[in-house]
Amino acid sequence: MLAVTIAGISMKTPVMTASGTFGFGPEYSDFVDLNTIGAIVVKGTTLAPRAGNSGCRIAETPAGMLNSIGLENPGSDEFLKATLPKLKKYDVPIIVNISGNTVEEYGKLAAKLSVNGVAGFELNISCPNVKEGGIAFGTVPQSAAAVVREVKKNTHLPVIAKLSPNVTDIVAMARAVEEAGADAISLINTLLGMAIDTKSWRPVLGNVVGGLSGPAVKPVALRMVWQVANAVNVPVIGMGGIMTALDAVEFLLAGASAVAVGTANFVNPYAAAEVAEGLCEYLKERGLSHVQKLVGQVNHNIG
Amino acid sequence: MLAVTIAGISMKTPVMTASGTFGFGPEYSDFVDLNTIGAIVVKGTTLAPRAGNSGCRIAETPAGMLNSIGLENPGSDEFLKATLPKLKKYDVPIIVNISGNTVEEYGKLAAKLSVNGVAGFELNISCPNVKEGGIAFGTVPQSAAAVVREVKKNTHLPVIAKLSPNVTDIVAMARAVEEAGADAISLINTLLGMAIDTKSWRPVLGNVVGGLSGPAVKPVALRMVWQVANAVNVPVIGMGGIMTALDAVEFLLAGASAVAVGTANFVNPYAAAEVAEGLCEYLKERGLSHVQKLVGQVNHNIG
Amino acid sequence: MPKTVVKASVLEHTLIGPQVRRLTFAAPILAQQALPGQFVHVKVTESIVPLLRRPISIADVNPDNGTLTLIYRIVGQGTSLLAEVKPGGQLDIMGPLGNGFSLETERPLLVGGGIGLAPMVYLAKSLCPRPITIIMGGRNKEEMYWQEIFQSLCRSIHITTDDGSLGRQGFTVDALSDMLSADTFDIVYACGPQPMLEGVARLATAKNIRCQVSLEDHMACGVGACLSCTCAATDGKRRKVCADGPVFWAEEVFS
Amino acid sequence: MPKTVVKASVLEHTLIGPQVRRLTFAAPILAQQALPGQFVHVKVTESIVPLLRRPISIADVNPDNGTLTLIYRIVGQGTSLLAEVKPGGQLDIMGPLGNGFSLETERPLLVGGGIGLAPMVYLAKSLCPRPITIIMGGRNKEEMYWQEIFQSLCRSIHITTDDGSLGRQGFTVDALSDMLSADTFDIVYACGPQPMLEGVARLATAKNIRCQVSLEDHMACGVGACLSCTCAATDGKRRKVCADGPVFWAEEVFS
Ligand SMILES: Cc1cc2nc3c(=O)[nH]c(=O)nc-3n(C[C@H](O)[C@H](O)[C@H](O)COP(=O)(O)OP(=O)(O)OC[C@H]3O[C@@H](n4cnc5c(N)ncnc54)[C@H](O)[C@@H]3O)c2cc1C
Ligand SMILES: Cc1cc2nc3c(=O)[nH]c(=O)nc-3n(C[C@H](O)[C@H](O)[C@H](O)COP(=O)(O)OP(=O)(O)OC[C@H]3O[C@@H](n4cnc5c(N)ncnc54)[C@H](O)[C@@H]3O)c2cc1C
Ligand SMILES: Cc1cc2nc3c(=O)[nH]c(=O)nc-3n(C[C@H](O)[C@H](O)[C@H](O)COP(=O)(O)O)c2cc1C
Ligand SMILES: Cc1cc2nc3c(=O)[nH]c(=O)nc-3n(C[C@H](O)[C@H](O)[C@H](O)COP(=O)(O)O)c2cc1C
Ligand code: FES
Ligand code: FES
Repeated sequence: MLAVTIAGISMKTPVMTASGTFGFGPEYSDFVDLNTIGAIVVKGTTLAPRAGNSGCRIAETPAGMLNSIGLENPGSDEFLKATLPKLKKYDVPIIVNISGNTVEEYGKLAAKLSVNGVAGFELNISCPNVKEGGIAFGTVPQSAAAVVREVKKNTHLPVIAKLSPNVTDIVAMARAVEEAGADAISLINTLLGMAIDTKSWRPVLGNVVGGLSGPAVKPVALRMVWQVANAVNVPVIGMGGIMTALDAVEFLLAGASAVAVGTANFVNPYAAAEVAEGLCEYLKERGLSHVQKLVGQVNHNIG
Repeated sequence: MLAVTIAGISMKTPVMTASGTFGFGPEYSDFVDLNTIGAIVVKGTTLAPRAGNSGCRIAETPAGMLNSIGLENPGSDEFLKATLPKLKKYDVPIIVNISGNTVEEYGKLAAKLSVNGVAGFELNISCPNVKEGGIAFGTVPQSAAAVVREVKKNTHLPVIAKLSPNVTDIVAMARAVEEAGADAISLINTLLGMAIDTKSWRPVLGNVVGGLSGPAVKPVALRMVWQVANAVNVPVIGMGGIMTALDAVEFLLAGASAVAVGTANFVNPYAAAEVAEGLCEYLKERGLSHVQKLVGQVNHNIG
Repeated sequence: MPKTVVKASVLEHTLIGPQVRRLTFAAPILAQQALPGQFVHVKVTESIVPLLRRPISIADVNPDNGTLTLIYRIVGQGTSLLAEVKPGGQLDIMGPLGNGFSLETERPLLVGGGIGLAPMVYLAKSLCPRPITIIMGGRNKEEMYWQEIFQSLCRSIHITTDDGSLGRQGFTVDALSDMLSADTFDIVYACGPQPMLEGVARLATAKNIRCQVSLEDHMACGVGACLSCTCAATDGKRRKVCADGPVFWAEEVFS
Repeated sequence: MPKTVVKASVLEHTLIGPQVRRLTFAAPILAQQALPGQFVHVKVTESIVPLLRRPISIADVNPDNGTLTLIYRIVGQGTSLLAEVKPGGQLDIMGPLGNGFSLETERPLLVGGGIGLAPMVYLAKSLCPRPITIIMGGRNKEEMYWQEIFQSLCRSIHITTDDGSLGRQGFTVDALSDMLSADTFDIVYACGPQPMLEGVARLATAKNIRCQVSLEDHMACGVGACLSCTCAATDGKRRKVCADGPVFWAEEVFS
């Protein structure tokens, strides 16, 4: 009753894990049977290795957290050589979250990583923690579309465009990536935020600003998922502050065809599994045969 | 040590109350001596009375709340006739938050309300809860600038432009209203959000979407205040999730010359007074002679 | 009577019905001032989650002991957390808020549905020793723990339950209709679900009996500042349930 | 040793020094597995504020009773809330996390600064009956409640305080320098502030003595998934303090 197919990727449940919050998967295998997860979206990967940002990288905020990891990752070669072989023993779709400094880099990365064991790509055109360009792609519809087109040219695998919430018009962004050929749209990435230490008068994060995630952002995420799902035809993957199955239900009702659990993993390492189990119960209690019966069912006629 | 002058308005403290969260002031007079408040920004006022949105108008969210009041207010005539006379007995600057459906309406309102007892205007070009136009002004720099210019033409009183956080480039918005003649800039208004009732499958808010405020939004507000304060020369009034004096200190360090307490009033009706008292203590503990010594002092050189 | 916020010690906190608790706390200042029909605004934890206070009617007051009593149903996050507070614990209480019932009556009739019976307790006490008639409605027998509470306060008690497991099967409004024909009252007080209030108001108005209703709405500030709780009044203007109510004359809000 | 999350009952929770508390809870599964140098990740409340867990070293383990002990300093929101948990209360504990100290030694020297002495307790216990020397540093005499704890575990205790109110005035590194000249050790274990660790590593390396340091960083996941805690290693790659550490060979992380 939970199986879904998103952008051609068959998943046992609509509950994925959000990029950057679940490592490559095995980090959580003591807690969650990875084979039961909808899909694992691995940490943002770049062509060359990246050391990430210096200084403090996380800060807690009311019901949320800021991060400025800065896309630390071992690079695509290492991913292919060391990481991917380890993931092959699991029966779970691996979606690689990719980031580039230029449109061409996204294409190159996609071509290089279009190998056996990779189920699809999530394009991180929205990471607020990289200087060279990441964020720009995510706030200008034309640039976002260009990235999607370039990646589509370079891979036969499904392509998911991940949108940044730091925009005036999320629907324009969504339409642009849909037209450019994105097979699905995931949102939201983090909201740009900041925290200041009132003792030292310094920003808490080494990078000054960082991305806000967790329950605090859920209302914004839900609103954007609702807006986008009502405007595009490709499936939407909803995320942002999902801690419980009921949070996931809200996203599904708003129009998401699948959801991703992010920050919640840090708090409750069983979160991804528990959200899926809770969804199952929710459906059973209501006599619903399939999770699809929830998707987009919010009744938003203004009474 | 707390007295400040913002846009020519002398305030005993830099702690104001945010529009829509403190009524007209007397609602809280059992708790707070209104004469000790920096300035009271009254509820958004329109030319004609407005009934506001129907259905449920508030929803609680993790460390925050959504509201979709929809600018219910008795209108400008009633404000002049019934409300303003009552406020005259207090020795506190009254700033009127005004909203219009057209650029001209903002001008008319300002002209009409430029009377004895009104210390200045805050232009609500950012309310997410009004259909006819409010939000559009707040997301397009040229429109925001047009509103500011029109109001400046129609009043000799100080004009504060209140910015919406629901934009890609808050700095562009701030620069536009500064160039148009705004005497100060206040931010942030609420983030557009949504909540869905998983029992009834209906949006919790009668208006479907609403504005997110409270501690949850503080990191976003602080980031925007920091960005704007570093980009403009007019004073910035910071708000968004301020609950305590230390929250206010963060905003001051980020570059705000004054702050406003909003949602916190609902939780702690003494909040406006306590934030001011706490600021005083903070300064004393550090041997600082004046609150001005904090403004913009965050040391953000990336180490 | 200035509104204030007190830190109150919880004295008693017991389950009195299915998911319903009675909470008594020490708050001498409030106990001196609180009127029947007023409510308090409760911060259920010190944490910022849940952020907002919860409005709860004042169900009883003991000015001698300086205590207030609330009766509430556990329905969500806030009331669940409230239910965990142990005797000896502290609560952050804001009040007294809103306007109470008019006590000008010789022959009052009280109508309460479900948890709407809570403010009726203090109202009944305040109306003593006048002869009080009450109609109380609930889903079933199990929810009629109210009977015990009102026994000593009212001259005559009429019960309706949805399933007929106690008293008359049906709604309070059905019972009211009969009673207004059988007896004479000079005021009807009502608290409960909105459809019930409208029904009561319609019947009372038809019989030309004064009627007060206690409304509910989602509230943030509780003092008239945020406009989250306003409703349309019959004069074309709007009223704040928290500050202008929660008790209204029926004709003010129902046409 | 699979990592897990347990609901643990708090057995003892006492103030042992200025703003420092010792917390003992029942967690039989963890007690079977925990190694000295490992840590647990504690959810201090059920609320989502504060959202994240707090990493705390395992200061002692009693496998027979199935208990773990933590020693922590109250520094902020999380530890303040933790301090409020009463014996009998429940805690949500994730662990055991990270890698522990190497126990291959005949003549160990332990160096701990401030709250960095916490993991040294369990380490010292695990090294018994080998003769243990410890250098402990703190701000002043009042912070040297550690003396009592290590008395029975160590053969020789050396104390430094910033203000000289107990032991030698100065830093642990000053004392270490003298001791490495005076005596022979085959390993130095260090936990404390970063500058101390660097100083200890430098001295040990200079004397060609193996050295392990326990690092600290802000952590979200605690299991190597979020990369909030990584540091540069001497091989040019990066290490996760939570999963590759917190205990590292000095040469791995300090050049
Ligand atoms: C003037 C007044 C008096 C009341 N007196 C009583 C009483 O004596 N006993 C009692 O059991 N209940 C009473 N209520 C209802 C009570 O306030 C709600 O049941 C309570 O707020 C639910 O909180 P929750 O967190 O458990 O529920 P949730 O549904 O989790 O609450 C979410 C939000 O909705 C609000 N909310 C939910 N239900 C209501 C409601 N019915 N009315 C207003 N706001 C609501 C909450 O305050 C909160 O902000 C009264 C309400 C009002 C307005
Ligand atoms: C592996 C490891 C073992 C530790 N062992 C101990 C111990 O045995 N005893 C002890 O008292 N402390 C120990 N600490 C430090 C302890 O984690 C922090 O003091 C604690 O997290 C502070 O939380 P807070 O909410 O009170 O402070 P706040 O400053 O309010 O915390 C805000 C955020 O910063 C993080 N943070 C603050 N200080 C530190 C710090 N020094 N290290 C890591 N994160 C920090 C918190 O986890 C939280 O996410 C250890 C840290 C690590 C990484
Ligand atoms: C520590 C951390 C690291 C993240 N890294 C990435 C990343 O590499 N690529 C990406 O697209 N999103 C990244 N994200 C964003 C999440 O995938 C997710 O979109 C966001 O956190 C909102 O979901 P949540 O509130 O459930 O965490 C990261 C988030 C966190 C908290
Ligand atoms: C109930 C409510 C009503 C509001 N009404 C207005 C308004 O009329 N005009 C306006 O400019 N802002 C309005 N705001 C926004 C606040 O003034 C403030 O900008 C925002 O809430 C962020 O601050 P806070 O997090 O401290 O509440 C309202 C906010 C709330 C919560
Ligand atoms: S609750 Fe704020 S006006 Fe009624
Ligand atoms: S805390 Fe997440 S990787 Fe170390």
